Amino acid sequence: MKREDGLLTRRFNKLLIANRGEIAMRILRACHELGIKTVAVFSDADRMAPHVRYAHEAYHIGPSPARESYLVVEKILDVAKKSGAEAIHPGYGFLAERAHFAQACVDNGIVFVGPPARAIHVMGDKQEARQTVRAAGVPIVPGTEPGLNDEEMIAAAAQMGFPVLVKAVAGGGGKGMRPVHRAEDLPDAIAAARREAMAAFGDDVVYLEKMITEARHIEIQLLADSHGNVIYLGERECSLQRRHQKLIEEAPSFVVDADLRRRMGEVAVAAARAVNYVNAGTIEFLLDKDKNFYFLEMNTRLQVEHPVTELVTGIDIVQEMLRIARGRKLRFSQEDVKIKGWAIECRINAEDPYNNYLPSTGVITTSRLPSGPGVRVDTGVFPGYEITPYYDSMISKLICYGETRGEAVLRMRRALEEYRIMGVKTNIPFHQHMVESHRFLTGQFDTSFVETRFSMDDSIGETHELEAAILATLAAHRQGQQASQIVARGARDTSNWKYLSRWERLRR
Amino acid sequence: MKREDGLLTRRFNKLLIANRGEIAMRILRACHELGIKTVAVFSDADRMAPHVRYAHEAYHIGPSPARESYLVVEKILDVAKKSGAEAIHPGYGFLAERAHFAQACVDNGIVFVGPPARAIHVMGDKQEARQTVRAAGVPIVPGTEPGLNDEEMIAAAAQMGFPVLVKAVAGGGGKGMRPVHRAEDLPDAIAAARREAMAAFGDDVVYLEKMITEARHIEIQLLADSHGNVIYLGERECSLQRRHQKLIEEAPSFVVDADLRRRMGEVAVAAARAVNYVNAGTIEFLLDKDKNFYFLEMNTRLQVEHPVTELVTGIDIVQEMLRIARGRKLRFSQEDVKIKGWAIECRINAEDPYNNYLPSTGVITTSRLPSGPGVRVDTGVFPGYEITPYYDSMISKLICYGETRGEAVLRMRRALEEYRIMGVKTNIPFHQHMVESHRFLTGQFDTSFVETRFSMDDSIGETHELEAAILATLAAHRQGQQASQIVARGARDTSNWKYLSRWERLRR
Amino acid sequence: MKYYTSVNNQEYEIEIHHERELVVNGERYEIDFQKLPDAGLASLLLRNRSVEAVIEERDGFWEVLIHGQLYTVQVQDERAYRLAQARGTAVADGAGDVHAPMPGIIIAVSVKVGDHVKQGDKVAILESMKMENELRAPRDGVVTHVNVHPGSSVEKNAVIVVIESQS
Amino acid sequence: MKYYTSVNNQEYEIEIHHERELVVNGERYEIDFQKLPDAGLASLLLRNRSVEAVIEERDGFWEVLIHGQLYTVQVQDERAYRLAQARGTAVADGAGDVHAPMPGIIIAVSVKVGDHVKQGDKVAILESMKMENELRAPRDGVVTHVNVHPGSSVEKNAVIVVIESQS
Repeated sequence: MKREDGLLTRRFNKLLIANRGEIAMRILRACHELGIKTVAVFSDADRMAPHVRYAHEAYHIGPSPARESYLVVEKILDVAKKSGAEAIHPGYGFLAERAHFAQACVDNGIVFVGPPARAIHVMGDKQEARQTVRAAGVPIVPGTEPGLNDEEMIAAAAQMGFPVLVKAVAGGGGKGMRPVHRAEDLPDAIAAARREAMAAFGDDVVYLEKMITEARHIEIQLLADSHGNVIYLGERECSLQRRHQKLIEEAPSFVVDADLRRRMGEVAVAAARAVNYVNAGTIEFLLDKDKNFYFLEMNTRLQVEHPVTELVTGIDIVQEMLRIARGRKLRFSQEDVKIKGWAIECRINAEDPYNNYLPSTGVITTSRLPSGPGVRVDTGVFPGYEITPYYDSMISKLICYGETRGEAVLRMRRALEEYRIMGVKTNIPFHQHMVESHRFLTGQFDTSFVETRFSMDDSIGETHELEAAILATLAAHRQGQQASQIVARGARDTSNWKYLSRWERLRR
Repeated sequence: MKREDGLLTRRFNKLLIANRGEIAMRILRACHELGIKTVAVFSDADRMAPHVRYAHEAYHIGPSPARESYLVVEKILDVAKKSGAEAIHPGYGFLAERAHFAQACVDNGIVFVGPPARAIHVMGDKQEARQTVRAAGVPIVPGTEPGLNDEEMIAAAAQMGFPVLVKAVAGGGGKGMRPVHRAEDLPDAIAAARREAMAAFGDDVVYLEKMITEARHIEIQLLADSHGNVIYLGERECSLQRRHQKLIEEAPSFVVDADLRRRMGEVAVAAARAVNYVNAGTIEFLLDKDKNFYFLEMNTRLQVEHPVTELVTGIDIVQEMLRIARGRKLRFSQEDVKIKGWAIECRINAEDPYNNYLPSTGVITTSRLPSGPGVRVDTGVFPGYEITPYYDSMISKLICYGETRGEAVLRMRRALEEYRIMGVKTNIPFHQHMVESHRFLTGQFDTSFVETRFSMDDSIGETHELEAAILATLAAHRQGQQASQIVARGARDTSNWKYLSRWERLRR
Repeated sequence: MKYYTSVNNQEYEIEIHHERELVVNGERYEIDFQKLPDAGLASLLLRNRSVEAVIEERDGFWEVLIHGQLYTVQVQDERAYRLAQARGTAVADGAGDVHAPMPGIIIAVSVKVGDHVKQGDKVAILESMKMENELRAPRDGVVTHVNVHPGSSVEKNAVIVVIESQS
Repeated sequence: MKYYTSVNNQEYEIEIHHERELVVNGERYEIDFQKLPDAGLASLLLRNRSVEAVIEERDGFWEVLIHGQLYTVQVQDERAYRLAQARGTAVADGAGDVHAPMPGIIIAVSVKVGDHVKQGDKVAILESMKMENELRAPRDGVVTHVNVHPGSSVEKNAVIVVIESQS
């Protein structure tokens, strides 16, 4: 079925994933579970990436930089035609929120697993989105028009009162966004936001928004089918961010009760209906300390943090996306959606929490995933994989489920300890530190917490310097001995190294 | 609190795990999630085993054979005293169902995380168990007294009618058990069962039971606290067995409806109450084709297959065991227990399904676990680990969850394909073949299915001979080239090996 | 380079032209083969069809794991193949040996020298890993050696019974 | 053998007596140390306390991962230690260098030669991995070299700014 607003739904049996990394793996797994054949695309850097090895077919689409491979619409469509893929799932990032890509798919008779092009377009323009949802009765954060010049924005900020937020019209994921607390910092912030937005999105138009302080970032997951049914799958708490990058997400939220959930859910559904939304989408809200909530933006795609919702609702969101794109009706009504238990996700990034969170590149030498009850890991890396500067720094998502928030937190603590990654620095120590913190345990945090009131220096856990010193010394000692044994081959050490010799005997 | 029947409950903060392998890991994880310090014990073969590395403390207890290490009560108690462990979890197997061990713990002031010694004793003696539960109104399978000599048994079997089952009084897990369909096979079967039971349990007393044909093996998971509360957590379907070893388990069962679940659950609770049972336990039933059910035995310990129940109830059974042993009241009433979704477990064993399921020993060179949504793996092996003949052949338990049975099955198929183990042969092809089979998909199987109507030869999936041939040839070719390159160092191949050179450049 | 590769009783003649192309039994394939250094992980794109495998060499054979299935593959280059041909096409010696798959104790032996057996017939029972394991005849033939008796303790790969083919 | 081992500014004198015993700063420990061949996985029992670690040598240092925390450890035997002592106790050269942690493009430079900086002061902004990353001074001192300007494209580990200590 093809609609005027740029939506095509139809049964399909072969799907192209226009993405890489953990989200490509996530989509591949959902497809394989539904018996859908899969087509992967890859850049030079990704020849050995898991999504290439895991798909049924794989096609090379160019050099490592995304703008020469994953972002080139023509190359993606070309592979779709060559391979006979009848549908494309864009994942998140890359082409996921480019309305022209969704439209190009439909124009070529390919199902785009996502919303109609028109809905992407409207929600992708921050200003048009604000106007559209406001007209549908959705509360929004006060702010300026876009396209003002710097002087006009500086004047508007003075009227609005600080703090304010500089935001790129084309922005997303924290890029092209700057909080400003003092008037004198505004010119620099506008310049930085414009620069970042131009580099990331090729568009430097920015606008101002009143900054809601002590606010939480709460988002509502939606599912909408092509038959007019829209439901909400409860909320996610995503307040723990650094530079507008989410770091830890959970579902449900500590501060959202059944009544607030229903009210936010219904407003979110109204916002989606305002653009005739279809497929999975998320309405992001700011929730202030008096429990007022304001529309922030709509993400017209699958979110990184969708697994926490999957764990507390039991609904496989990616499988639902595929069913919706095939034109099916939702299998659930709002009453069928029940929140059970608690789920927390930590984003494991290649970055150094002890050195200003600088990204870390290199080859992953060890990757041992935590497992056991209540632990899920979504990842696209493996030992031998190189973290390159071409793509983002996320290594994996570690997701833990428990009957209660306490159980989920304790399980996360256990899983973080079990996780072994070597070769690059990771932010696992950040997460360990966070899940031990009093404020996290008691749910007392807002979107500014990580940046303003959290420091890796207030270490509370035990450290292992002595053990590290002993282990390194023993490893060095053994290496030295083995080197000398190789020199003096034949003069083999026959002393009573009880376990070692047993161990070596076992290995034969 | 100490009871006359050999039960001690009390708060504890340090626990010894008298086990190894995946179940030791399972218990360690539960302890760490509850903040309980852990003590591991290990034999020579297990110095590098995960449970040793994962525990807070670890003590060597002797040579590799279990009877010189894990089965030596004095050594275990000695480590408990030395380490200050206040409680012992026995896992399954080894000392888990030895009443004298449970009693020895209590006599030494150590909490035994399991039932009272008296309950273990009664349920461990198959005959006493049958008499006890029959008196409590639980239906049992007709059979003989134990201790008859061979001639008396042969006579009894003739009266009872074939098929019959020879069972060791001290047996368990299929050991010391033999089905007999024809009178002429009975003498050999009795001899084999006696021999196996003597070797495994040091006791060769056997008895006969009428064999219920076309029966399913359905078991009920129970939790009982030390305050007299007993609840059931629904059933598990464990009919897919080979030589009485369970291979695939699921929860719930295809054939158990809400009414039957309630009736079986209530009978199971009555059986447990008959022995003043405390802690986790399982009542195994045979369910015949007319939905009559018969008590088979009670397993007075944690079961291998407990995870499927955890996934459909959301209850962490091992954590509950620890809470019960600490003297707490159950946190759930029967009404709180809700079955949601479907879970399936495949036991991954080191054995060759194409060669009569012969166990396979060797060093595991690759172990890449499946992951992603709905997949849980409980394992105690890792690359470099050796599967020795000292312990059982289970490598791991692969457990998949779905909203429906269909979703769980498709997810299992996906996860089996993702699992990569090299170095030993595994029964993954058996599981792949099973989950593709029509009878499994439609739930039409009984306890005899694997042995009598399932063959690895009726292959239905695709095979990959051509790909295997090409891959091996290319690997051999490259190895040969590299060898010749080492010889002709300096004369480096500079041909246009596009990806390889890029790949190697990335690795630098 | 030309290779003669066999797996599950099927033989393939594989000619590797260059990095991106090979010919199998006369059919040309575009390929892209990658293997991680120091690990068995490999990826093959065969006309853009993606096949992941773990490949390890063991005892002169290549073990290839694809989608949970383990294939044992013999790869011979032309020289090795010609040599093997010259030595005759008979199956390698030892094909009629019944080996102990793991260390253990022999519980029972059900054949004696001179017995005729069929492939799959039970020849002995080995107790190991807490289980009784039946050892079966790998081919039809006549028992020529029985190296154990009940109670024998055997090492892994020990030859327990030898069956000679009569063809 | 005696070693001088330092981690996080703490130095340990470690004497390895034999396989099962060592002395750290005069205190005797019973140990059991095992390491898998060809893998960084190691297990230490320290007076029966179990410590698992992944250990890798990188650029002359030992990286030790314990419970999610990565420690960078320097191990010197007596000879290397004496040599280092003889060269003076100063921190190694390069401690005041600001390196590019990954390849990227310099967006801004906020210091010039002769500036006094404090440890933690921002010195430059590097764009990489789609983010702007602030590079900060590793110690107090005076800027002696600025090797980049806005728009410079830098390789991983390139020295961007040099800060000399004034102590």
